[in-house]
Order: sequence, then C-alpha cells, then structure tokens
Amino acid sequence: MPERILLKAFGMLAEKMGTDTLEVKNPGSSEVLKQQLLAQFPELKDMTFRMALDRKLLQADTDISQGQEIALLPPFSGG
Amino acid sequence: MPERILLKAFGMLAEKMGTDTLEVKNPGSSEVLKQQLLAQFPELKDMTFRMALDRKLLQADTDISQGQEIALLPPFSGG
Amino acid sequence: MEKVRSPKNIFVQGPISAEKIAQSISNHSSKTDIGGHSIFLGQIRADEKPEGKVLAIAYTAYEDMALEKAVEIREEIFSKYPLTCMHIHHSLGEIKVGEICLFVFTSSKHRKAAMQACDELVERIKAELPIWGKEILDSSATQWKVNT
Amino acid sequence: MEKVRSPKNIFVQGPISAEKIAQSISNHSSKTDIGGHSIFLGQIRADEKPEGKVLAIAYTAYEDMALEKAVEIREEIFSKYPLTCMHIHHSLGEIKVGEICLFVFTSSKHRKAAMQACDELVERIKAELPIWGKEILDSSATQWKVNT
Repeated sequence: MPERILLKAFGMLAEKMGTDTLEVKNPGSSEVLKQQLLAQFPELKDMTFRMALDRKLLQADTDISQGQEIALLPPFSGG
Repeated sequence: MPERILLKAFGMLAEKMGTDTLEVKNPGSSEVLKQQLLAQFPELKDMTFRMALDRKLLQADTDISQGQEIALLPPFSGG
Repeated sequence: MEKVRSPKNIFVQGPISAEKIAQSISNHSSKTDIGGHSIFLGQIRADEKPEGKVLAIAYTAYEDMALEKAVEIREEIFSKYPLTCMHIHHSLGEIKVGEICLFVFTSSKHRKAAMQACDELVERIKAELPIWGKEILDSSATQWKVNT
Repeated sequence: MEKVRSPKNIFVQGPISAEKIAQSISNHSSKTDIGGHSIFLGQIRADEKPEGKVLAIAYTAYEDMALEKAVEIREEIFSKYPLTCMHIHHSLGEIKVGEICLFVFTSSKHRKAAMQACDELVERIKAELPIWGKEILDSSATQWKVNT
C-alpha cells in the first residue's frame, strides 16, 4: 500500500485550490511534490508560496517521510 | 529706584538655597547674576545648573531686562 | 538546565479590547524592577483600494506553526535584550476598521531594551509568523493583504 | 497660515492609571487612517541605593517652561514624521513604585513613523523638559534622581 501524506493549504492558496486539506500519495521529496501540485493546480504557477515540513519552512529539496505534515504557505500578512 | 527681578529656583537648587523664589536687584546680565548668586550661596559652587530667561535656556551671557523671568535649573530628571 | 517553554497561545478570537490592554498593564504594577514598557498596537485601516474601501480584515493562521515560531522568536529576543516581560497577542477572525488586531508588549528595567525589543518583535511577527489577512471591501469583494 | 498651538497641558497630578491609557486608546478607534500605535510607559522602579530602597518619586516641574518646550518638541516631531496623533502625559507629585509616571502615545498610518517618533519623543522629554524627580527612600532619606 503506497504511503499517503496530508497536505494543508492556507490563505490565497487554499482559496485557489478550493480546499485547505489534500491527501496525496507521498512522492518522496518536496520538489517532486511541488511539481505534481503545479501540474494538478496550474493556477499555482502564478503564485508565490513556500512549503513547510513539520511546521518548519523548507529551504531546499527535502525528503518526506510518512506521517509528516506538509503545508503550502502564501506570503505572510499578519500584524 | 533700582530694578528688582524675580528668580525661580527648582529641584535640588531650591532645596540647597532654602527657597524657590528670590527677589534681587537686577545686575544687568546673566553672568553677573550667576557670580552674585555663587557669592551669596556658596553651596551652589559644587552644583551643576543652567539658567533660563523667559523660559528659554541661556547658552551664553545675556542681558536681563526688568520684568523678565529668571530661573535656575538643576539637571532635568523627568520620565 | 534548559527551561522548556510550552507554546503559549498568542491568538485571540476577534479584536483586542482596550480593557484587555489596560488589564495587561495593571498586571505589571507588582513587578517593581520594571522601569519602562513599550507597546505596539496594530489597528485596521480603512484603506482605499481600486476595488473598494477596506471594511475589515479576516485573519487566519497556521496556528501550530505560528505558536512554535513565536516560542523561538520569544527565546531569541529574551536572549538578546535584558527584558522582564514579553507578550504577543494577535487576532483571528474578522476585525473591523478601527479595531486592534495586534498587541505587542515588552518591559525592562531601562527603557532602551523594551523599545528595541518591541520594534524587533513587531518586524519578526509580520515577517515570520504564518498568518494571513483577507481584506473585506465595501464592494463586497475580498483581497489578500500584502505586507510591505 | 501658521497654525498656532496653545500649550496643551501634559501634566497629570498623581499616577497615570491603566484606565486612562485604555480610554486614550479607545478614543482613536474612530480615526480609520491609523494603522499603528506606539506607546511608551515609564514605571517607578524599586531601585536599591546605598541610602535605602526607592519607595516613590516626587516629581516637580517648571511647568510654564515645560509646556512651551513640549509644544516646540511636538511641532518638530510632527514635521519630521507623518503622524496622525501624538500625546504626552507626565505625572507631578508623589508616584509610588509600580505606578506609571510617563505615558507617550504616537499613531501613524504605517508603523515605522509611530515607533520612531515615540522613541525620539521619550528621549527628548527626558533630556529637554524641566522636570525633576526626588526619590523617597525607605530610610526616609530623599535623593534627587539623575537621568542616565
């Protein structure tokens, strides 16, 4: 049985994707996941966003293990 | 009749002089007035203070006219 | 031994009231080593946009990540400045024009530390906490806020 | 035409209450061009001196000169920073440890102006206003405060 991972989307990204949670097959790394998402949601291509793994911002391509929490974060605008 | 001027003293200066107002004969300039005060109140010699004329700090020796308000100001410590 | 801080909740549902701010100030009167408090308040502005005038901002956050990041920021600011206290409160939900959405409060023995820490905290909150504001306009359009 | 400002009273008899601060914040909720408020509060510290522990500070001022100078400082700060509002309140009389003796409040569209103006105001108030604090110690001695 392939690993499934849970994605969370926030702000404008969740709005564009039409959902704030998404369950996908674990593609193994954050960069592969990103390419998959851009293929599935072409509207993300025009948007700036970063990814977080287990609530830490990713700075580079990173392996994803089962049970980890992935999030898609548009530019912050608190305050 | 010689001109009289009114002096105001504040903070530690008023405490040392034993009064917060003093009427004196107008000596004509702030520097002469200062020397007169140091002679009359020797304890002022060890103290740092500035003078104000009509509520403006004096930067240099300044003529004093009748009716002007002279004040003796120890270092500020508000806030 | 390292002091372990559990993530303190910084989020408040709805606007931050002046009474809450007053209460927070009063709570510090027993801390007699404090000489200065620095407070920053963020208030919702009725900005005029091409699409309409801002009536409110609706805030959402990735709360777990924001709380973890807030702990990290707190610890870094505490180690950088000699502070007595530091408090961060950010609103979630819809906050109307004129209401307060951010309350940052630092206290120290001498004023400089509180002031510098407060400035730095506000900058870091805006740049590093995963919080998003959606502007609600009088044209009933909405628009995602962009921090500058 | 030059706007003539009559000296606004900055002095308050006794300590500044948290309720007064809350009221002042609330008064600004109708000013919908404000995005940020910066507040500084000075609180009396229980400093330990060789002669005893501070219980209170008794403030006196050359009020007429202080009010004239405060007008000058206000005008200079208003011309330097794009501020919406600026308020200064300083206590006179005896203020006990833990109580608030200085309340400086600036507001602006964007946060930087309010924060920088608030810092500069506090520095100028301490350096330029003819106000004196006499520390009342638990040994019942008194000692004139020195600003550092």
